[in-house]
Amino acid sequence: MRDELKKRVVKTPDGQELEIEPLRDYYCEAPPTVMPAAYSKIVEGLFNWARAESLWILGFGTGCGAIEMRPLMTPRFDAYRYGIQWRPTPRQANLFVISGYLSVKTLKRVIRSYEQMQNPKYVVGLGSCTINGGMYFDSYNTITRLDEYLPVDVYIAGCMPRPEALLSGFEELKRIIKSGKAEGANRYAENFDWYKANQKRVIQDWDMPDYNW
Amino acid sequence: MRQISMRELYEILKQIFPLGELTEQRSNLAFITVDRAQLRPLLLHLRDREGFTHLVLLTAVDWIEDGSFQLTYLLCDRLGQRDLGLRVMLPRDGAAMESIHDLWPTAATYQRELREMFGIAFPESPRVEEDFILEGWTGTPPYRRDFDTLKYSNETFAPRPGRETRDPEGYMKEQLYPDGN
Amino acid sequence: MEFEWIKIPYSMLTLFIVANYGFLLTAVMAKIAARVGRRHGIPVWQNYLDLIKNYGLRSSITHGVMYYLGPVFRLSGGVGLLLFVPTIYGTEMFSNMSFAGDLILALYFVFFGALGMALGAAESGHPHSAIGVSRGLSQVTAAELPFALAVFAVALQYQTLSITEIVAAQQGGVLHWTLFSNPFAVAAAMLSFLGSMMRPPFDVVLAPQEIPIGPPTEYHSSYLALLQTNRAIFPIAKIVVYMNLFFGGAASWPVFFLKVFLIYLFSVFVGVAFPRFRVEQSIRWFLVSAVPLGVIAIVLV
Amino acid sequence: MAYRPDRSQYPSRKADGSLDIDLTSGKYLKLWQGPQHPGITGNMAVELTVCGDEVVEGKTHVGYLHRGFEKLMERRTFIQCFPIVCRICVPEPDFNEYCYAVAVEELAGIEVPERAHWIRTLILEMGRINSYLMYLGGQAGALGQGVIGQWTTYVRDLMLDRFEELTGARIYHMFIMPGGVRDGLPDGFHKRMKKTLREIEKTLDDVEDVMFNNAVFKKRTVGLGYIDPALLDTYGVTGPTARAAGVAKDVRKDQPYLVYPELDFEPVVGRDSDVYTRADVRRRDLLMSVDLIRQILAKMPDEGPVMTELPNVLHWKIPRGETYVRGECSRGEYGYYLVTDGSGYPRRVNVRGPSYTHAMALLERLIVNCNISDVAALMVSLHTYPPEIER
Repeated sequence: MRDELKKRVVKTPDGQELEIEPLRDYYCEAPPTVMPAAYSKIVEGLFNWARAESLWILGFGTGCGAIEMRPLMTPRFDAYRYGIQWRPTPRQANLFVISGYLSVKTLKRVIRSYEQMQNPKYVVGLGSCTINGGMYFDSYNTITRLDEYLPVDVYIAGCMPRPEALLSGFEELKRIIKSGKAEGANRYAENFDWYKANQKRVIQDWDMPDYNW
Repeated sequence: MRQISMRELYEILKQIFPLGELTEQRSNLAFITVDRAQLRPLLLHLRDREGFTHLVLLTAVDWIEDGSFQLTYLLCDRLGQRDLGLRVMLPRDGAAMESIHDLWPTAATYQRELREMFGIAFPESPRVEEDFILEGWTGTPPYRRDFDTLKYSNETFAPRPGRETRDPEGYMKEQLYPDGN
Repeated sequence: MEFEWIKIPYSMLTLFIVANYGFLLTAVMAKIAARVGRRHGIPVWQNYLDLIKNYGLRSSITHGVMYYLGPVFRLSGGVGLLLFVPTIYGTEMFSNMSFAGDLILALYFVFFGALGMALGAAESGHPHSAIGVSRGLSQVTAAELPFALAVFAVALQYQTLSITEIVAAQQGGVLHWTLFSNPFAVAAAMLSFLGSMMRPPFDVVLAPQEIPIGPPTEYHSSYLALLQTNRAIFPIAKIVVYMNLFFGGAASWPVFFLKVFLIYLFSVFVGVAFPRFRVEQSIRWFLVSAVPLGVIAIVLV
Repeated sequence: MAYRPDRSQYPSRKADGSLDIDLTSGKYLKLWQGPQHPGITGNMAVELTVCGDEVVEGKTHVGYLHRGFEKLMERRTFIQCFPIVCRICVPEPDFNEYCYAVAVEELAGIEVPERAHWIRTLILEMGRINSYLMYLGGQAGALGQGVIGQWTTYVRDLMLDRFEELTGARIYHMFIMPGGVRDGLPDGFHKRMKKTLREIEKTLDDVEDVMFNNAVFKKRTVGLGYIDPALLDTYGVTGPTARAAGVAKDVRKDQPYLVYPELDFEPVVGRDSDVYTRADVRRRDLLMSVDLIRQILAKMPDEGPVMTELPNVLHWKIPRGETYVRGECSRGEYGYYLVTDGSGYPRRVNVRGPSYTHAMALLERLIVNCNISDVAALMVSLHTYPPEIER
């Protein structure tokens, strides 16, 4: 555990002494709960439709797939037409595109970013390496199955997937959201212990609270 | 200035330093085996007198059969258009080496990587004990030959069932010559 | 003075029209900016979808009371600015709650939202928010200075603090506008306008590549939706002030839409082609190029 | 007006040379740029300690993209290695294929036909154009000028079309393999390529007008991130970053490879060694690549084999030896150090990417005293790609 995460005593400017335990004080570690859908079916349908048509991607290029995200947002493919846009902070994003292989070190950051996003949130796994390891099936540092660690809604196969494949993957995701089946965040909350156990088995120095947001 | 060949350079250097064998790979690339104690004065000499000012890379090779690590310091003389690699052999057990970060600051990065990936100690190098690429790695350093990455991956990462991996040689033989000839 | 209750539904109607116009206008402006980059850009109704989505998010977290109040202050800054300024000149229905001293109130409301946001964002505890807020406040203050000077010049010129009277004085032909009768004041004010629109070269407050994305970093779901609503209303309200003070106001809705569109377009056109200033560079820019114009305007009056 | 930091407020150094920073004093703030941060190039992180708006210490953290290529290649045969090497560097993968192929050919003693050399040069120059276009967009984007990125990505897509036509893939081409290249040029490629080049030149004219002649862009970048030419060799700086400091370091000229001796060009050199000059050197280098491609298309032979007969790749053993092969990629010197031990598998492969030295030691030095606003621009101007740091 790093020094700055250990318990310590801090002196405030006016002379008080405070004991700080960073892992508890700076984060809320309440586990996520299952969030029910809106009471009325019509309202939920409206919300789902709006969610599907307004996908805000978290700007986190986790792997080499990120290179095809740029053409996606520029003149040739222009995903803005479909209501897809970048969001630089996890609080405001609702779609996490795992763009390619995840090394263990990145997985840790991905989990934290994912947990900071607000329910409902969606995960798209990009590239063969998120499905079964792909090219890196025998690497000691990349995970082989993304759905062991995060609830995935859509996988897009390929190495690397072309922007057209991405667009069709997003269309598929929209279809799933509109039909009300994209409940990844709730699945994560229901199987929280299972996901956490998987994550902890891989991440060797777990120096953060179980749930942080 | 007449371009001197790598062998001539070797002869010149040999008058000053005790050197090991020379391998001429190309007309502008050669590798010289040197003793661990000779490395630092030799590097200084090459840098300041012979124009090898650019440290291209510093890396290690694991010769597990001989029980030794080979450290390769590759230097480049841009104006002379030639490269010289220095090989230093270290015993594999408790491998440690002097740091050269004061000659080239970039060497500190290479040494951090070697420390992490091969487990070679560089006691004086700055920030050498910090995690560089891996995080909290406690097992065998992964670039060592006795670390089996496939085994580690299968044990750690829950591979998705259904993937078949074949040895290419045996599989192609089976496909092309099914009767076993 | 008797308060006329009918003004409340009337101003609500104004608010409704302006908010919708703001949503559509920002989308159209995004489309125009996208065209410069050879893209199609977002659909014009995209803002509504984003808004519904943000209201429809299931979970949200809070960092404290001020964190709640930040977006509320921000929105009330925008709404307040709009409500105390006559939107359409000469109509009973859309003059809102304008009164004799509304110019001073408008100046205050322009600043109010930024202050509220500063309080809320600071409570969210994110370092990017804090940096963004300190940048934002210093830049808004610097940008406000030439605007205030221009407003004083205009007030001196027309000898009144009532926006309605200022608009009345500009009626009767294009050449009566402040734009022509006091060009220095308008120039100073328009430069300040660029600074307050959060578009390049003065968007260092948001600056996604440096401090993603400044003060609203921690805001999400309904808070963000409030901020989005404000982003639709506030620029329009500000443009209304500018339009009334410098461009002769608007006597009917079509004229209003056209003038607002053109003034908005001005900031987009500048913004699309420029990278952003650092905060101390932009402050220096305001002080060096815009403030002297404002001073000249006052001296000339 | 030049930006003059006040050194007096900075922390003193401890005995071991590290900075004496007390985070609880309230004077300093620790700020992480990355890995989840739009202003960072790729997936890496910079840990900044700031005092006010100024950075007093920066530490680069990498390893988020580590896949252990050098290990994976040790358990793949020589021919199996060839499809995975390109994955090391995403924006310009061809240099990996080229360096690997040449290293293997050298140790195995394989001669490559003449025409393959021309096609390899063509591919490498096309890749360089792609990488530079991406860089220009990133450099402008780091300063908030998004429209440049739109334009350059548009023409980059046109270039990717040419790649697709030639190799069948947009990003990972897997075209240059040990022994030659996979195929010749398709029909009509010359004509379409020339059209694309014209389009690129047209866009670059626009970029020059809007970006390089822009007063605000100049104000932000001139004088920022100055690298002393004396530091170049100590810090292992190569490529355009070194050329912007006035040193004509260009492997294409210094140690000519492929068909570069037959082409007519002079390395682009800048003078001021700041962010603006680095961007400008890269723009002019891009135009030079356009010119080089025209020369290649005019001079290259139309007929002839593109591939030599390889031994049976399933049991292809290469005798013991070691070599280092380098090339000039868009960021600097790219090299492969290959060691063989007489078996069918490489004993050790080491990739030397230019980002390795740029993003670590050099960036950590340059970032001190820099304004927070300028960190992104500075980082982009070194043109680093994290995957080649950690492989």
